[in-house]
Amino acid sequence: MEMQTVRFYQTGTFTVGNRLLAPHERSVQAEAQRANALTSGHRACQGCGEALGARYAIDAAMRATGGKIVAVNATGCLEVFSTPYPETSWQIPWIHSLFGNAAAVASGVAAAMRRKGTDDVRVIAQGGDGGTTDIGFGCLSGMFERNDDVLYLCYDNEAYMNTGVQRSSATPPAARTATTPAMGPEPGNVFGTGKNVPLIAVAHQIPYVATASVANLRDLEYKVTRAMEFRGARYVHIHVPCPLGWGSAPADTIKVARAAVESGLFPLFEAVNGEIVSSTKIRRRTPTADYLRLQKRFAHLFQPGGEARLAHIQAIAERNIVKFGLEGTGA
Amino acid sequence: MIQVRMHGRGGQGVVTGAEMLSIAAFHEGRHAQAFPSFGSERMGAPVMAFCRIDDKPIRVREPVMAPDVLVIQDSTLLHQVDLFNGLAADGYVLLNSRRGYDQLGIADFARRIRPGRIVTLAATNIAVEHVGRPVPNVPLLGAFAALTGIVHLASVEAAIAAKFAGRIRDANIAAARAAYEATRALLETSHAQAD
Amino acid sequence: MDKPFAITLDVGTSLANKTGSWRTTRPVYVDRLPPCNDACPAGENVQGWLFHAEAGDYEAAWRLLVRDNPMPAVMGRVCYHPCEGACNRGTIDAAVGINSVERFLGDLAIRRGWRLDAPAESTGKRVLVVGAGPSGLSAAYHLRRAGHAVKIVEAGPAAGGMMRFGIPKYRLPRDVLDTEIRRILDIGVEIELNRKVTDVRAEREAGGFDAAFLAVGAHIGKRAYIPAGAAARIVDAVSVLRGMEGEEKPMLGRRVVVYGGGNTAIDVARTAKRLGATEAIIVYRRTREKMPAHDFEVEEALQEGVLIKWLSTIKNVAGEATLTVEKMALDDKGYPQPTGEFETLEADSLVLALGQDVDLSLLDGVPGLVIRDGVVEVGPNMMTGHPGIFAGGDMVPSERTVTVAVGHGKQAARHIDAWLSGGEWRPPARHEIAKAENLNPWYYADAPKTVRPMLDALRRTSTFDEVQGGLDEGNALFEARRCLSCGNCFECDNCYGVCPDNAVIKLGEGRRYRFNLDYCKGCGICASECPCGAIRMEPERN
Amino acid sequence: MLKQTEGSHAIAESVALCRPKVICAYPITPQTHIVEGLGEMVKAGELADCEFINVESEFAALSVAIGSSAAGVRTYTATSSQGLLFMAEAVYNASGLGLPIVMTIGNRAIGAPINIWNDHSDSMSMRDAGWIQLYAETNQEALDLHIQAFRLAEELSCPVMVCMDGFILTHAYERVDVPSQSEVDAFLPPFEPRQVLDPAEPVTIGAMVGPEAFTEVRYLAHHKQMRALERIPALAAEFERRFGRASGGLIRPYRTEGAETIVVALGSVNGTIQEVVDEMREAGVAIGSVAITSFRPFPLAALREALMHAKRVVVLEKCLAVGLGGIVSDGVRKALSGIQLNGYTVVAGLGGRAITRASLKRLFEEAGRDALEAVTFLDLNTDLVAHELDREAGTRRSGPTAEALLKRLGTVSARIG
Repeated sequence: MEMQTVRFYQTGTFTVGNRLLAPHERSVQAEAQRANALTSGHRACQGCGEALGARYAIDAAMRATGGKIVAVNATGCLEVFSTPYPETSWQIPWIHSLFGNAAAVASGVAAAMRRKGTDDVRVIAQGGDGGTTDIGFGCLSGMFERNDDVLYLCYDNEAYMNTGVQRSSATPPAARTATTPAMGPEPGNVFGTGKNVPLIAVAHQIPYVATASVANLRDLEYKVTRAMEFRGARYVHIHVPCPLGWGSAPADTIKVARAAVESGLFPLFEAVNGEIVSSTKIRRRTPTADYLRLQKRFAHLFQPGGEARLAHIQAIAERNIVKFGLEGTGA
Repeated sequence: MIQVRMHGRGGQGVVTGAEMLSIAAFHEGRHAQAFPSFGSERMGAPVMAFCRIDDKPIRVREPVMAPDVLVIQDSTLLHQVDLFNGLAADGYVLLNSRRGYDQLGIADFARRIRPGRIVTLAATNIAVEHVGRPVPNVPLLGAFAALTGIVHLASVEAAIAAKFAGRIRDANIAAARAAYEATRALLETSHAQAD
Repeated sequence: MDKPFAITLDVGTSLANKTGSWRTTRPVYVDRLPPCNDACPAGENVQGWLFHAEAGDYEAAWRLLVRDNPMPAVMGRVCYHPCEGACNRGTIDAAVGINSVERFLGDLAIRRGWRLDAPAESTGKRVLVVGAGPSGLSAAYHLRRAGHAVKIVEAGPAAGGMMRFGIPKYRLPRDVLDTEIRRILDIGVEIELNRKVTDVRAEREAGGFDAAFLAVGAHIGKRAYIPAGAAARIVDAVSVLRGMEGEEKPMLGRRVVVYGGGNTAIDVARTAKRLGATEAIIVYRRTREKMPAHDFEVEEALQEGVLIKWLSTIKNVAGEATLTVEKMALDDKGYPQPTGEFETLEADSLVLALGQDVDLSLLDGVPGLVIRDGVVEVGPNMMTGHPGIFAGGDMVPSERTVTVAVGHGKQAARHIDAWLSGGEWRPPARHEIAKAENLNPWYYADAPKTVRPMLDALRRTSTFDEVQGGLDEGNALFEARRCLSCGNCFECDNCYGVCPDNAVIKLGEGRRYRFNLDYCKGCGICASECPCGAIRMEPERN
Repeated sequence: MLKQTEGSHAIAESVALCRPKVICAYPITPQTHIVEGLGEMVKAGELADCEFINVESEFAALSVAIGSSAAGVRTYTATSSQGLLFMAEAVYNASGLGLPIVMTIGNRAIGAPINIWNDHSDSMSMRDAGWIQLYAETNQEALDLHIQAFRLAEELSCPVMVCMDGFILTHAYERVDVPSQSEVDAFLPPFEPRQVLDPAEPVTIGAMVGPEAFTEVRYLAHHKQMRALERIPALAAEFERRFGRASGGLIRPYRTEGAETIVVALGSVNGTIQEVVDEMREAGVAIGSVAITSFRPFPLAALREALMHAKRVVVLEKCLAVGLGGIVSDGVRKALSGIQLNGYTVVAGLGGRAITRASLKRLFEEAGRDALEAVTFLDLNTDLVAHELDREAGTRRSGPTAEALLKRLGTVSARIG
């Protein structure tokens, strides 16, 4: 992925904006007239990564489509904090149906748009990791295999946060949740479980799959924008820290997300038609411990006896680095 | 109201046979109702289908308990299923088999049927000969028309045309005709014997 | 649309929900003091002018620069840039080449003929400045800008003071110096050359000056007693350097020994090399680490073939050309002590570079004025004990560099200006320093420092051409953009972008941002993701 | 146009005449032939301008339908049995969002034991899901009800289930009169949604509603169905005017004048009941019947009017409220609140058990003598049950009941009816 085509612009494309860049090179989020698809007054916790990720992604999609977006939202934090009667924070046409059916509802909206002859209106489905990788997985897979013209955005905060932090199939090993307490010989979530939905999406050979993080806005915006260049099923999986569930400081939301990326625990890549075509390189390699230490859910790893599990997690990161080619020159 | 019960096995076109019979009756301006009594839709399982024909709308939905006509598409069912249950005293029986009543073990039963109301016809052979598949339902409809006179052969042919098209339609019509003629011949023989 | 009740809502209605009430801490935009600004003796707003330079607006950068320092081309050559030593970028890769960008701007201004702003409306006040060195010129510039009539009286034949008579041409080409001085004079500063003020009170009265600023340089070389024969050629460094400005270049011979360890010693040794000396040896009583001369100058001198004898003192000069040198050793406390070991050095001349004194004779008999250790005591407002007489530069106790002197001139001008109107100038409270830990350096692009071109060694020892080259525009822009803008918003939009509550209002280019406290929940992501540490979280008072 | 065709095919033709834009299909017996038929029409281009979407589950089928309906196009799907249960969450959701989806239920039993044959357990399980539920007596009525259902659904912004007995209707060939496209177009105007997902006029659909307004939302849903009580007969009347035949409405009384005994039932069994009623009337028995077409909204007033002069009411239910008896009976009882008469619940036709004239006649005669239990299971094999109860009492590890019953019964297909 070619990100920094300019030679040197102080912060280049790493910051949200950069007055030194030409307007067309600036991020969507830098625009004074950005869509703010998810506007102020929502009830997300302080420092909510999902609120941030959702605005990042939808605003990017808004720019990419000239504002012609319909969003379908799975049940979850994002839905609950954005639309409690009598107020909604959405500024776009938006529907919430159920926890597990966002992808299917979106398929229906897309079909309707096609039939109405308004398929310039693009459809986005979005949900958290629970609504995507667990309960909504059947509908997601169905939408993928039919190659319905839907971009599915998964905001992955690695557990069921809306219901009080229970384990999902996206919960990482060792993470403490309400259903994987930090107790016993193997505290927290069990190693060797869970599923990698981005790779499963790739296996569906849909036109476009990518992972992104709130820590890398440009990368995220690029991927959403790129996704909008394709027709058919697309999937972007966005890592969004949850201060409440992760036990991280609200101010550290992006810092934590960045550490996940820079340690190799959350690889950023993109795949086209079933083939991984690029990965976003690690900029400043960080030990996984620096990521884990920021979060209370991993606190047990830093108590005596946690060394082997820490090493295991480091090994996972290193495997990712090799597998996805996260080192080398890049953005 | 005329009630017909058809017995066969999955894959022998029993249900389609009943449906075509209802279409044939419809073509004659009559009300007709055809419906299956399903098991799970698998080959080989015993299957029943029903057809009622009347001059006024048919409201009753129960299975045909007391058939006026019994069509047995598969003689191997003879000793497995209570085929003749409820058969009207002067009911018709149309049986698909190459064998005689003795061989089939129903000689006693056949003797109790009014002459000219029971026919055994090698319908599967006719089907294979004309259509190329061992599906005896269409020849049996031709035989039904010949045996009972409840519908005309032309109506049966119209029903066939409603279900099939092209060469298959033509082949089936040919099979129905052949069966019709064969049945007529059999009936004449039996009349002659009776006489 | 006749929307279904409660289930279907009008968009954007959550704006009615003022989530600002959740806040326990609030973000506040701050301008922390960048360490470069803090370290600049001339009080330059380094980060400020780099901000304009980053955008390629060099004139704006230069204009902001000259608000504090009217001689950037000079400064970009002779300043020892303490700013770079303080630069937070040093903790990431290497300090920003502030000095080189300053020189670029100064040179560009000369090339483009940019002029200083016209002075403010006349105040009717007259100020006498004694001495046209960096401090005097700086004071004159600032006073003139404030609307006062300024007259400089300079004893020498040309303005510039130690910049002209103490710094070799290869470090500061004279055309650069002349241009920047002329630019100051062009805004209406009067100068009288070749006249030494001998009685400041009389001068002040005669000229009807409301105040005077004394900025006499330290032109008198310190002598040390070294037993020597009459034939020995012993000269002081200042004289040598001053002599370089005359028609007759000093005759130092082929073998030159310089005694001392300051920058002047280095300047003289390098000058000697350029004058044709085959040997230029510096004798210094302490170690290289202790040497007051700047390391890069020492390094350049060594490159040019200057030799340095560390831990050595000169005991005497025997005959015409033989120096006796005693080896020293450091004691427990790190002080050099004689060892009784001697050696001899052959030298055609010995140059003493042991520091300089100021000629304070013009102050004789001024009541209230206190002189101690050869310098004038001044108050925090730079006024001497005598009302209306201020002093700065080499005359007052402080480090003697051009930059310090320029800073003195500016400070003095502010105090004089206030004093003239019967008031007192209080410097604004200093903001807290932007420390490295206030920054989020992840956001800055990787960029090692640009190396300035250097004249090759052969030409350096044979000519007085400027040793260090300047940056071209591309390099200068690159270097300016290496600035982290410590503690000061540079409008990167991070706060605007990273707020999960859209509680940051972008005010438009050059106008920065405002927090929308109606919605800000006080999460602090903005502060933590501000690259330059320009946001501080403060407890909410309620 | 008169046709002799399968019920499912008649429905497919009817739905096609309603010009749906999106059809979601997931196979489950016995509704399968309907969506197969529609799929064929779409593929063949006979049903133009329509998306036919093969989904991965019933849950997805209705979810896709929710999406397309919310995006403002006429949407149809069909299911049965377990499928309806699997989409249950979406069933409630569609009505909660006020989306006028029309769904055919090919009525079928619910397992375990798994059973593919007809009864009303599936649609009854969703009776309170906020959908309008219409039960067809014949294939002609089923066909007609679909046309009325779209009109009703879209007028009210409320989804409608058209329930037709699986196999008995879906797989039955009978005569139907299929209207012309122009006739249907004249009755059913293009869909004008009350809310639509449109970037030109964005709205948020599906907000979270708390205690402060939830009751009101539910009240409004109820109110909507109360309005349907007026609209359903009105639409049936208009339909009859335009198409020349009576279909739909709230209830259909049959020979209830002077009837001492009135039988109440839903769906296709009414035909058989009417046969028996005729037979018994001829024998001088004062008996009549009422078919309930609209089960939701439940036509309390109309039923009260039809039943209030009888001496006894027999409610024949194709569904069992386990631990209670009848579901329809509850509503009937409410309709007769304050009126003294004998009420009987008869559970019949479960899992495809044939409801025969003979059994019904016996039943009605017993009812006439008021000799029925409050809850009666028609044609219950009491020997079989007694034997099984004995066996279970005797053995702790008695094994599965269904299998044990089958073993005792012998070959099922050997029996007729």
